[in-house]
Amino acid sequence: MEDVLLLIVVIPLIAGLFVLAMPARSHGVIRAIGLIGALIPACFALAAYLAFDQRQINLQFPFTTTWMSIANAYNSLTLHINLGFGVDGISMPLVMLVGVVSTLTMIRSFKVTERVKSHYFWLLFLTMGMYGVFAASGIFTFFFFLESTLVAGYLLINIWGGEKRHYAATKFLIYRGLASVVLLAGLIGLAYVYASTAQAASNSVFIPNAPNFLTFSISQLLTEAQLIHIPAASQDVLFLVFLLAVLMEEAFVPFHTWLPDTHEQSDTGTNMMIGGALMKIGLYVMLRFAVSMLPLGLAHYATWLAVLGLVSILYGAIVAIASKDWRRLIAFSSISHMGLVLLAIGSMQEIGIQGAVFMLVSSGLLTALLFFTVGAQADRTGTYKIENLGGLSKSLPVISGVMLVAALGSVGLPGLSGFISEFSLFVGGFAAFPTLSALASLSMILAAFYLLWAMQRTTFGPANQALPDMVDADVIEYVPMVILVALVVLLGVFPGVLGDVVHGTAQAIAARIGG
Amino acid sequence: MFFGLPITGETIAFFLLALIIIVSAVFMLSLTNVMHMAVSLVGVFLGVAGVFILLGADFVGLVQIMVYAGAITILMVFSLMLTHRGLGEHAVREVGAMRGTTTFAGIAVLVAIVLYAIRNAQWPGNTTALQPFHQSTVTLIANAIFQQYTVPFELVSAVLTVALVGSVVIARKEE
Amino acid sequence: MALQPFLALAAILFGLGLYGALTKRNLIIVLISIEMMLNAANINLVAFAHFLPKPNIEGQVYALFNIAIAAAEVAVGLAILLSFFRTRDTSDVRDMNSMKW
Amino acid sequence: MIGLTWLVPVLPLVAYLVLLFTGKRMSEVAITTISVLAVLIGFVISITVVSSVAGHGPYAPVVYNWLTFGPTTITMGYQVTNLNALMLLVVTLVSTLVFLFSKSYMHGDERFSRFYQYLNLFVFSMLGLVITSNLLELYIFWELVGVCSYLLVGFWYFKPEAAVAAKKAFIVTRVGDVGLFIGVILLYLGTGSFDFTTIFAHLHHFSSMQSALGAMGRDAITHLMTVQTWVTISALLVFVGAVGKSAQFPLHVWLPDAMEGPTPVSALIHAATMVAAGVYLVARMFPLFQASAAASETVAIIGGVTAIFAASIGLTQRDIKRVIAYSTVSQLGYMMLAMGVGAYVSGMFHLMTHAFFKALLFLAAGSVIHAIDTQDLFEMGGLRKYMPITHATFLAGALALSGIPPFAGFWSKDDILTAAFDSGHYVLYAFGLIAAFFTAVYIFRVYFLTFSGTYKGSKHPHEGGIAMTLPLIVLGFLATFAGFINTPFAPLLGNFLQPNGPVGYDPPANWGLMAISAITGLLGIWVAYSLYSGGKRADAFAKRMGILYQLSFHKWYIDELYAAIIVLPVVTIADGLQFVDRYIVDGAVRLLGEVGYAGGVSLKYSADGQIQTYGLISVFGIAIVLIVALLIGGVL
Repeated sequence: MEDVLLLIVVIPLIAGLFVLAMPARSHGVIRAIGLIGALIPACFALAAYLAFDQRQINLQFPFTTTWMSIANAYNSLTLHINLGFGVDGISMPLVMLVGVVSTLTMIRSFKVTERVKSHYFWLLFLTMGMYGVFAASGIFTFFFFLESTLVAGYLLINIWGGEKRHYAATKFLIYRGLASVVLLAGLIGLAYVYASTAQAASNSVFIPNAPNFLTFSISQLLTEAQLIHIPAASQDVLFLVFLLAVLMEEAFVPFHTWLPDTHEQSDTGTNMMIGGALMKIGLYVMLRFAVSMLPLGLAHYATWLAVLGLVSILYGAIVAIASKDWRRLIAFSSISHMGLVLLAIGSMQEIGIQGAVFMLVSSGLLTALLFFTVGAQADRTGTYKIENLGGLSKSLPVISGVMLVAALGSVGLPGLSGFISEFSLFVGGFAAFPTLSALASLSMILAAFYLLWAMQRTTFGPANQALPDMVDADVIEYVPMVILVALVVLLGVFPGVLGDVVHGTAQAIAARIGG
Repeated sequence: MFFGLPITGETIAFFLLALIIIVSAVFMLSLTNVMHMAVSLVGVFLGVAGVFILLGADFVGLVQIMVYAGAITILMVFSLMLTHRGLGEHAVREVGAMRGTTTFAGIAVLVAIVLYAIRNAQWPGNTTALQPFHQSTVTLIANAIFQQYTVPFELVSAVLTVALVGSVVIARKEE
Repeated sequence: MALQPFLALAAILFGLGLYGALTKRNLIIVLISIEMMLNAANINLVAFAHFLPKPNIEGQVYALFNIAIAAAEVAVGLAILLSFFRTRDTSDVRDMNSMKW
Repeated sequence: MIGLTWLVPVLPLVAYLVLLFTGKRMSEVAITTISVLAVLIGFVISITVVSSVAGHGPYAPVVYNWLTFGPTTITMGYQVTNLNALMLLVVTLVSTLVFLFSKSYMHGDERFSRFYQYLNLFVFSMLGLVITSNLLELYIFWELVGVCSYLLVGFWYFKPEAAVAAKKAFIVTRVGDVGLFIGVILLYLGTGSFDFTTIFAHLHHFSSMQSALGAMGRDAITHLMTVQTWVTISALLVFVGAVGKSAQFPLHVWLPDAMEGPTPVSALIHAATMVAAGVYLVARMFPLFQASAAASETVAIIGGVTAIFAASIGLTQRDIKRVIAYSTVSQLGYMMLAMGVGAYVSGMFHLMTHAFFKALLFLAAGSVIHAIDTQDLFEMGGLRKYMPITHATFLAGALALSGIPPFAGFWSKDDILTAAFDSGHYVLYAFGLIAAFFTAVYIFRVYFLTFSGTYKGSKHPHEGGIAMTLPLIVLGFLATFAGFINTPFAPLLGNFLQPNGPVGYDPPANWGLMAISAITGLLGIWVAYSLYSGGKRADAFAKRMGILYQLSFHKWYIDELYAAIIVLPVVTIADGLQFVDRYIVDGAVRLLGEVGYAGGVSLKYSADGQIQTYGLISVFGIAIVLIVALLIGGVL
């Protein structure tokens, strides 16, 4: 069990190399390898999830090997750069989410017929990157995998996307690349500020890892950052840097315009990956670094966080109403949902942190499901434009039904995973910012409006005569739909399966930020 | 005292060499006749070889004479002659005065700053010995090349071979 | 003797070489000027090897490597020149601009 | 049998799952049998539950841990109290009858099994709602019944009106749901619990809430609030939820449109059960409203206004189902009025009798629609001859609705009016009385237009089968006699609902008021008879009423008003913001990109391909760097 995370990260890469070794014509073999290469790590992730010790708050399943050491990196301290993995209650669910989404994406991408070999290679590469990001226990490892997702995402959009894919891919690359640069500054700044403060404080405070102050180890930073009292001024600056990175990474208003373009131009499989897992990285960074390690910075900017969150919530919801393309609508909807997470983080409540993880997982599943069903109908109708659709319930009852489930889940219907997430986030929000949260709750009405309106125009009403004859979901398409719906319902009915894992870590974070 | 240096044989030798090098270089740049240029080029290379020997690097100095003053100069002269037609035509097409002056000014500033820096910097103490190494430099170089720098040495030989073959391929007349 | 005169000499030689490389229109002259710059660098290497508190032979070794690489460079450069001259009937550097933009 | 209570909601859920997976291959009879059995068994269990509760009083909740939620743990489970048991009984009874009725009503529909799936899911949610053990669970089921309503209203999705109505129903109730949602959160934050008992215990001594509120928030508003305002705001927000679900003014607009759904759905969901959930919610949270006079007063006013407002619209509608729908809104207003003035028992009593007679009216209307395939009142007439059972039961329902003694509606409605009068709400009493008059007029307008006179249609009408008539007969019986369980002579229901002493305000019988309301009802019937029995005089009367008739016929233009002041601005703002997003926010981004691109393009001409130029520029660059280094000092 010790190396499980290493295996989870490495297997997709190995599978990707196998894919490269296959002849380009043998699509069947390549698809099978792709599926297996995503399925095995997903099973390992499930095993790890089940074996996860809920009472422990440290990083679990640790694996570390030193890659290189830089002597005299700073103040005559040695910096060890590690390849390290480990998960806690925040990252474990996200690793599991990547497992689910990547496996189902492989199944969905059976439909890709163009340059199958490189498509599967990059999908597997992206899978590896996302596993690595969420499983990393070191800043270097984290950043390395973050950048690898950037490369894979860029190529997946740029090669298999829609008409304006080059534009969208470049935008994706520039925004996320910029976010990475800012993030890197924040991460290195964090390590150095920690090192100097710890060195100065080591005379008066007992530091378990002394004199190994200069470190990229996330677990050491997590446990010791609060011991040494990083000065408030440094925390403020660092937090601001992280906040800027997260705003771009997670497409918060006003840095959001790349997300609708990206989703609009991407292939369905890529959209599932990006919307389902990749778009959770930004807020994960927020929780992992900014919130956990810079409590004073968080306290200082909490109101800003809430306001920025509110802006994204309402802006995303309102623009979604006017969206004419399903994929843009989903993109704005997810901007709105992520704004809610930001608001809840700003509340500095344990329940808000827990809700944040819930929302990341839930919106990952629901976004993937929405993109899958929207893509499935577009495979048949040939369009994503809402106005060109209509009456799909008649010809595609199953796909329409699942689409409705996904839409209702996004609206926050109890019994599906969206509800408990929204509820937790709002409890957190109201505890700290009643006025802002009350305004944010307008988004619940707006969400019902834009999603159900779009559903009405898509699946209800008389069938659009311009649409071709269609057959409903085939066997292969049932698999992702059934699994995702089952998981969404499972989380909605028994949120404990997720809540028990998150609870301990959320409590620990809340204790750090004094919530 | 000469530029703050004691007037010894060494110093005199240095200044003579320096004079040869600089004057040759200036000639090299200002003359237009091919043969004159070649002669001044040899002057520069030989002067530099002299400086090497003055610094106790006798082996390097000899290599300098062989490679530069010998091989490279001959190569250059041959090329100049081979392309004489082009040279004759275009020799008049020099850069404009404006461009020349600007370039000169820029380089002058650069060199001046470097000289200023050289003058002001703290350098390690003087070595008076003509030959600071207690062994023959050839032995030392051999040790260094064949023990410590074996791989670079081999790489350099590979580069030379590649350059040789490459030159032939490039310069060969197309069929 | 001290280090500075050698460094100064090298700097001046470097400057002259640079001037030639930037103003001369004949490719051969430009190559020659570059050789002069390389010579200036070699002077520095050997001078430092001589005058360091602990004299070190490695400066000379580097100089030797330099000379070898310079020889290779001249060979390839002249080959390119000949090829260029044959096709374009000129050895003017200003005509070698087909890779701009 | 009390231990089997959990089976009551679970059985329909099981039926739902069975139908979901195998329904397509089943015959209609099998589907109906499974569904009816599921609720019928529930009904039997409910009877035993009611009898044991009557002897024992409320039981403790049965719960299991659901989710660790901050410092607390959310539990899920069920609780049997007297109120819950009563609701259980009513819901299972009406469901059983509607399930039976639907068999022939939906006969031949290609999505027959889907219909029963949704119905089963709805009944599960509704039963879960009424026996819930805490406030969050209540909210969960509250939303679930909403979505079932959405699915069932939009059941005939290919009709554009049905699609629009379904969306409207969901979104308008969603407005109310968000209110309830916030109310639940505020109550949780104030008391640290979702449990009814814990919350109510805190309401008894405000000081315990003071500390919880003090610990909260960096928001200025929390500091300005006293505990009393906090409680009032929470209560009002909870009431907003009830307003949405029970279609009270101003969120009533969805219910009449929801009549686009199949008629059994209207009978079950939009008359008897789900819309009454709002009243049930207020009853369940009764101590909260008792703790805030302002909130109670609001409930009463909204209820009274809705009662008269909806009744006034019902007077002129042409669609038989819409008339009954407005009647439902109006009657729900009565119940809210009762809750608002504190007449807990009266409200619940009316909820129960209303469930019976309104389900009856809808089913009878459904029977009519099924027979002649139209909903327009002016295309009906003379059906008394063709459909005697429907006629008789409809008449019973109409009499009950009009409050004519001794029918069920008389006793419950009169209770409410008495309570309003006795508690000093004279204006609201007047509203109620006028609404009662309107009620008698519009329901007998329907009656006369449908059953008297001569038949105008072409299709030959006939009575439905036993599956249709049996529910009508049972409900007709209940509409006639159910009132006797809580007469002033024998307040059985009152005693049942108040095992631990009186709850709220229970007025003594007032014979004078009783007589007035009975006379009002009779007067209404007479007006309806004189106007609509012959058919001619109605048009002249409508003309004479002029603008009032137009206002009523166009539902006071509320829909148009909402379209103009809410929907239009939202959509316009959305379009505007979309434009801003695309051309200003994204435009700025693209402009930045274009500037960079243009800069690159213009700078590329400086790269003339001359290596010597590059070298010269580099020389200057290096010179500048060196000069700067020299000026800064210390570097060289």
